[in-house]
Amino acid sequence: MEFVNERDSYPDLRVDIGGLSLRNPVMTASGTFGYAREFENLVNLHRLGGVIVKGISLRPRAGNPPQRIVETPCGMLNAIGLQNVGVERFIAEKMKYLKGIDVPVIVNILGDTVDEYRMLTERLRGVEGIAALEVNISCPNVKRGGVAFGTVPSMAAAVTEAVKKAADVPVIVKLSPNVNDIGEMARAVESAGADSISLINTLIGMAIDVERRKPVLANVIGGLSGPAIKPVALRMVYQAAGSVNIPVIGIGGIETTGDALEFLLAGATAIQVGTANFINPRVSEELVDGIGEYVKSHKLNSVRELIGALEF
Amino acid sequence: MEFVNERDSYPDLRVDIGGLSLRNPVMTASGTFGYAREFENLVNLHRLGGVIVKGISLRPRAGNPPQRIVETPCGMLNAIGLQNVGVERFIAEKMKYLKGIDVPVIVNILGDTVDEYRMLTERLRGVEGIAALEVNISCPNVKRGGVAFGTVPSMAAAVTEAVKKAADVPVIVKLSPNVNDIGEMARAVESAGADSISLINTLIGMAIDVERRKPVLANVIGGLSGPAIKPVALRMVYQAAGSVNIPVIGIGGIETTGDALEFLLAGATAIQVGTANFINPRVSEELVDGIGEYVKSHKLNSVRELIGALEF
Amino acid sequence: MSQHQEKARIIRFEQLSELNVRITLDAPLIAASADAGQFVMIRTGSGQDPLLRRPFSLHQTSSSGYIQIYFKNVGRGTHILAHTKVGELLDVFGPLGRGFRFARDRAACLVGGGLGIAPMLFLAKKIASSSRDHGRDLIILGGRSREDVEPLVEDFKEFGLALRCATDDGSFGIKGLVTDLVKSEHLTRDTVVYGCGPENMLEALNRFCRSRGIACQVSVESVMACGMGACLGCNIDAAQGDYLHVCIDGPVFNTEDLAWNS
Amino acid sequence: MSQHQEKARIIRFEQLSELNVRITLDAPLIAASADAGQFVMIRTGSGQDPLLRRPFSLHQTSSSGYIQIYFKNVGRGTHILAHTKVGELLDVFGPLGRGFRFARDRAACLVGGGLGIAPMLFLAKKIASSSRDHGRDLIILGGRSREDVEPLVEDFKEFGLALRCATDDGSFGIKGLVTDLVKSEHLTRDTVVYGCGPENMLEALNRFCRSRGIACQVSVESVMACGMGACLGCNIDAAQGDYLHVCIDGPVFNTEDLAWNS
Ligand SMILES: Cc1cc2nc3c(=O)[nH]c(=O)nc-3n(C[C@H](O)[C@H](O)[C@H](O)COP(=O)(O)OP(=O)(O)OC[C@H]3O[C@@H](n4cnc5c(N)ncnc54)[C@H](O)[C@@H]3O)c2cc1C
Ligand SMILES: Cc1cc2nc3c(=O)[nH]c(=O)nc-3n(C[C@H](O)[C@H](O)[C@H](O)COP(=O)(O)OP(=O)(O)OC[C@H]3O[C@@H](n4cnc5c(N)ncnc54)[C@H](O)[C@@H]3O)c2cc1C
Ligand SMILES: Cc1cc2nc3c(=O)[nH]c(=O)nc-3n(C[C@H](O)[C@H](O)[C@H](O)COP(=O)(O)O)c2cc1C
Ligand SMILES: Cc1cc2nc3c(=O)[nH]c(=O)nc-3n(C[C@H](O)[C@H](O)[C@H](O)COP(=O)(O)O)c2cc1C
Ligand code: FES
Ligand code: FES
Repeated sequence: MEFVNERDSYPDLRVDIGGLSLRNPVMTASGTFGYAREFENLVNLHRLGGVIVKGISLRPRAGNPPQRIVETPCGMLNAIGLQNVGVERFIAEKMKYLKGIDVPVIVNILGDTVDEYRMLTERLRGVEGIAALEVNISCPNVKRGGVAFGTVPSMAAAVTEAVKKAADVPVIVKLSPNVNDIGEMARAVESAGADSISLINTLIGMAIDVERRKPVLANVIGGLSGPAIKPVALRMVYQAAGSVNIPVIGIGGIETTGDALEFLLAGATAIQVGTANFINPRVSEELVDGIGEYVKSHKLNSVRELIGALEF
Repeated sequence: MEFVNERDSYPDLRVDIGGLSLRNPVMTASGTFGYAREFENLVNLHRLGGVIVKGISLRPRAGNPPQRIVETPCGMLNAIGLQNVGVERFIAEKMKYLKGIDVPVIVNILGDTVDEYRMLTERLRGVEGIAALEVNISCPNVKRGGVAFGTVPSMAAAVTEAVKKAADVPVIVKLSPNVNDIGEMARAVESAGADSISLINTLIGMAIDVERRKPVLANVIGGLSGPAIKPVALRMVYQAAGSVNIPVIGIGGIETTGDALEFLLAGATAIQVGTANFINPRVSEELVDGIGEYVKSHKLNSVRELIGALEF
Repeated sequence: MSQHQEKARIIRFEQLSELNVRITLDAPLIAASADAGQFVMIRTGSGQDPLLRRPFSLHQTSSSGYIQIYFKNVGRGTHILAHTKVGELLDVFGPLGRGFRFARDRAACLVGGGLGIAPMLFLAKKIASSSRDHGRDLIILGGRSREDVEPLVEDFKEFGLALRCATDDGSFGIKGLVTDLVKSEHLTRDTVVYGCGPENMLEALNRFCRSRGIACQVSVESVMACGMGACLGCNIDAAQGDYLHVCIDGPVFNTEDLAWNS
Repeated sequence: MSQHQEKARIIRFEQLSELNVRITLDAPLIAASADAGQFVMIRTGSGQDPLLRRPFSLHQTSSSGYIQIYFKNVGRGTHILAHTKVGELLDVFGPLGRGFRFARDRAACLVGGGLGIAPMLFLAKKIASSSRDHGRDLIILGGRSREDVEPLVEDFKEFGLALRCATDDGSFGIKGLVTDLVKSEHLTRDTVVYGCGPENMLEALNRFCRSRGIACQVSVESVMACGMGACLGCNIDAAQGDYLHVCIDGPVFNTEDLAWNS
């Protein structure tokens, strides 16, 4: 542990995402890192900046029928359908392990109504070991005919406000990329009190089996992730960071140190690694090393000098 | 030529896209096939369903400074900046060749204002050899602070109406994918009189050179195309086809026969091949063959049986 | 459950038939902790496309730290693997999943069809090396034709267990299905059938075993992204309703825990 | 302008230094129509990533239908090419662009720096085979160190033209830049300088030639998607303002047609 601390102190990789201090900017994205325990043999969890767990809802969800995933060019589609154990079992079973690991644990939450988000937040109040909440607003609002919260500024703001009011930890709002003006969405949740924003969630995509003449996914449509979406994610992070004053967390197709640095330069204060965890379970730790090397070899005082440091 | 006609008659690949009959559903996308002549050594142009030429504006445009393109995972970003010779030189120089080739020539048009689209259409009226117009509405509306026509239903409708009123050939409106609700956009241009719609144009993306700490593209942002975007394009074509009664033309990452078939099954009446022309200049002709093989081996009466024939 | 990510060197490359390949890899950490029926996830290329790892059953492990996979070239990923060469490194991650639950005190009937033969060698080895009477143990292998079965028979014979073979076209063993052989054997109620193969074979096996009240474990497939319970992408219908996940609840399941179409 | 898309077999593979490779391909249609200074677009992988073809100058063609490229392993595409083997097929498309405009009645000074040596062999061959007095023709080659130059020298010597070499570290030829050699030669006003190499070398060449009123043609690079004038992605700043396109207006330009930074 001493060795680890020494190594973590230089290069200085610490960042602050709206009231939450991280030892470095590398986190793992919701739904791609299980409840962290799955990776304990492969990654030194305490070396990561943070871990975001699989999205949790008020009640358990079975998710969609198979087939849930399909590979696409440099990417994958998933239609997991927000399968999760529900908040009660999450607290009873998963938090026991999570509160014991030396890394900030961020709980990703989702709901069908503003009220569900609120109740979920209230239930998570005071639970030991939760460093922050990440609000997934790419979910259909059942009261508004299934339009995703994350595509209408006023609905995104309403969720943000409800969660923020009930929460006792910093609130990250995770934006949907399936919108025309990401800056507008970013401003809406900032005004509603978000401590930081993370983006992007998956783009909506589809695949068809031409022999069976059926959609590959039982759910017909699914979320596109992986390297394929990186250019879109980077552009949106750049635009979002230019639109708000709260910290921005970059997500989308990050696999290499170069990818992570692109997001920091575009204005992200931290990043999350998603699909790449499947391809290389060690990737998040490798990115911590890689960013450290860059900071050292470019003789920077800290990684913070890179944030938004794009030149024109 | 006799041999060619024979071969074209069976399998029956003919499709109709809003008043324009094509011998098969394979066209080449605007900006990726030059003015067709560039490919004359490599492709039997008369075997294609149609050719869409590089976007034309009222006045010549120099386009963006270099660097204009960059490769991304399974895709590329371009920021050509709509470089073109302008409508006068287009008619004087390019149409001479184009009117002589035995394939429907579709002229892609673009403008800064609704009025420019109208004037352009008027100038193209009666020009011999133009089979249809394709209206690129992914351009910034200078009168509305640079918001793209294609992202606001009323602006898209206004352009469509202006072009439709002035045109003497069928009008295809090419939709932008950078919107939340593609079905809404499709309905807006259908109501405004579009004979068919084509989609998708490029997704907006970005890339950063982490050593130089600069955007790779001089224009900072660019349009993402290629296999990477196929899942998004397919989903949007599926949603658009479900939203309108006019024919839909599918575009986005099509490279193989399987890709083309996916779009037809999703509801496209025809398809356009874009970036793949750069990778395999012969690809469009190969797709005509491939679709023909599928129609034959699956004993279909015509390719039209595939359109929207998705089962659930 | 200890898992390892290794850069494993290709030690041996065997083209067993036109499309079937067997690769031996030096992966000591995985070899040391693997059990029959478990699988590994292999990165087939070095680039970003194909993006996802591909799952392969452990065909065999050795005490010298080698693991073997046996696979068919069916698509992009396996095409790349089928064109690797001795000396190259593959990124392998495993062992993963729950393997066969070998019932030491009960007769074993191993049934492998086509590529489903892959995990059976590992299981046969395990059973053969267990100190008990093997008089009632039996291995049944099948495939479309000779080339799917014959190249593997010598390896199975080494264990000295009874062995029967079947091919669809009769070019090796009896002409027929592995399930025909299973039915023709007089399996006692205390036998455990261990199966792996195409879906319709597993369905037939399930129907047969259920009708006779014989316990049956099968290794099933699904599309996978992570192979380790993180993505939740590999679900299959459970008997109870709801879902099970092939990569962590399986790939080997008791047939009564799964929902069967027929 | 006839262009061809060929599946070209690799006939010979030469590792000329740690990173520099020369590949000979059987591409008779391209070989038959190519000119010095033109280039080809090569698909480096069979999958969708890397997506775009990569441009390479024609290093040489032969009457037996072979073409050669000489390149450095600098990234993903060239890495794949640097790991191909004799007998494999590459998808090659060309010849493309406008090559050097060889002025038959004027003295020629060929200047190749680093990988810029690639197109110079083709040009030297063309000049050497033109029936005229070669007494005033000259080839100047340079690179960082010996390995960038020496492996190619024998091929150039065959033509019997005067040859000078320079390396940055002095490990081969004089210690210095190719432009130092150019300056030290007493080039007459009617000489045409033909150059290819890194940007700063071309800039120095341009400055020198302009100051002496000597005509200069250079082969330049840019990122390319199509290589054939269809994408308009390969623009560079023109002297007149506006842009030129490397793939169709070049890659060889008269230096006075380009906008130079210095
Ligand atoms: C636990 C497990 C163990 C397996 N063990 C073996 C083995 O020992 N030997 C063997 O030959 N194969 C095995 N498979 C199947 C093997 O994973 C697939 O053949 C392989 O993933 C195909 O990859 P590809 O890129 O070549 O094919 P693709 O181009 O991806 O697809 C070709 C075909 O293979 C199917 N396929 C693709 N991915 C998978 C997948 N993850 N699982 C199942 N089918 C898939 C596709 O639907 C398609 O029909 C196993 C699968 C699982 C889940
Ligand atoms: C007309 C022309 C002729 C050329 N002839 C030769 C030749 O004979 N020998 C040779 O070694 N190289 C030549 N090049 C350069 C060669 O095309 C690049 O080295 C190659 O594309 C790099 O591909 P990569 O995938 O290995 O590198 P990448 O991983 O794509 O990039 C590695 C580096 O190469 C640069 N690069 C990438 N693509 C290009 C490109 N299209 N043009 C220029 N630079 C690029 C990148 O900016 C980066 O710095 C030529 C380029 C042009 C335009
Ligand atoms: C299998 C899978 C499951 C996911 N589940 C969730 C989730 O529960 N909540 C959430 O906010 N995002 C979820 N995501 C989205 C990711 O967190 C991330 O935003 C997205 O995948 C883009 O990043 P990537 O390209 O690095 O994967 C999921 C993604 C995948 C691939
Ligand atoms: C280099 C380039 C230039 C393009 N120029 C135009 C254009 O002028 N007008 C237009 O409507 N679309 C243009 N497009 C978009 C394509 O026509 C097509 O919609 C898009 O590339 C998606 O298809 P693809 O993935 O098959 O390339 C261009 C695309 C590229 C790559
Ligand atoms: S493959 Fe990811 S959970 Fe099973
Ligand atoms: S590379 Fe496409 S126009 Fe030059």
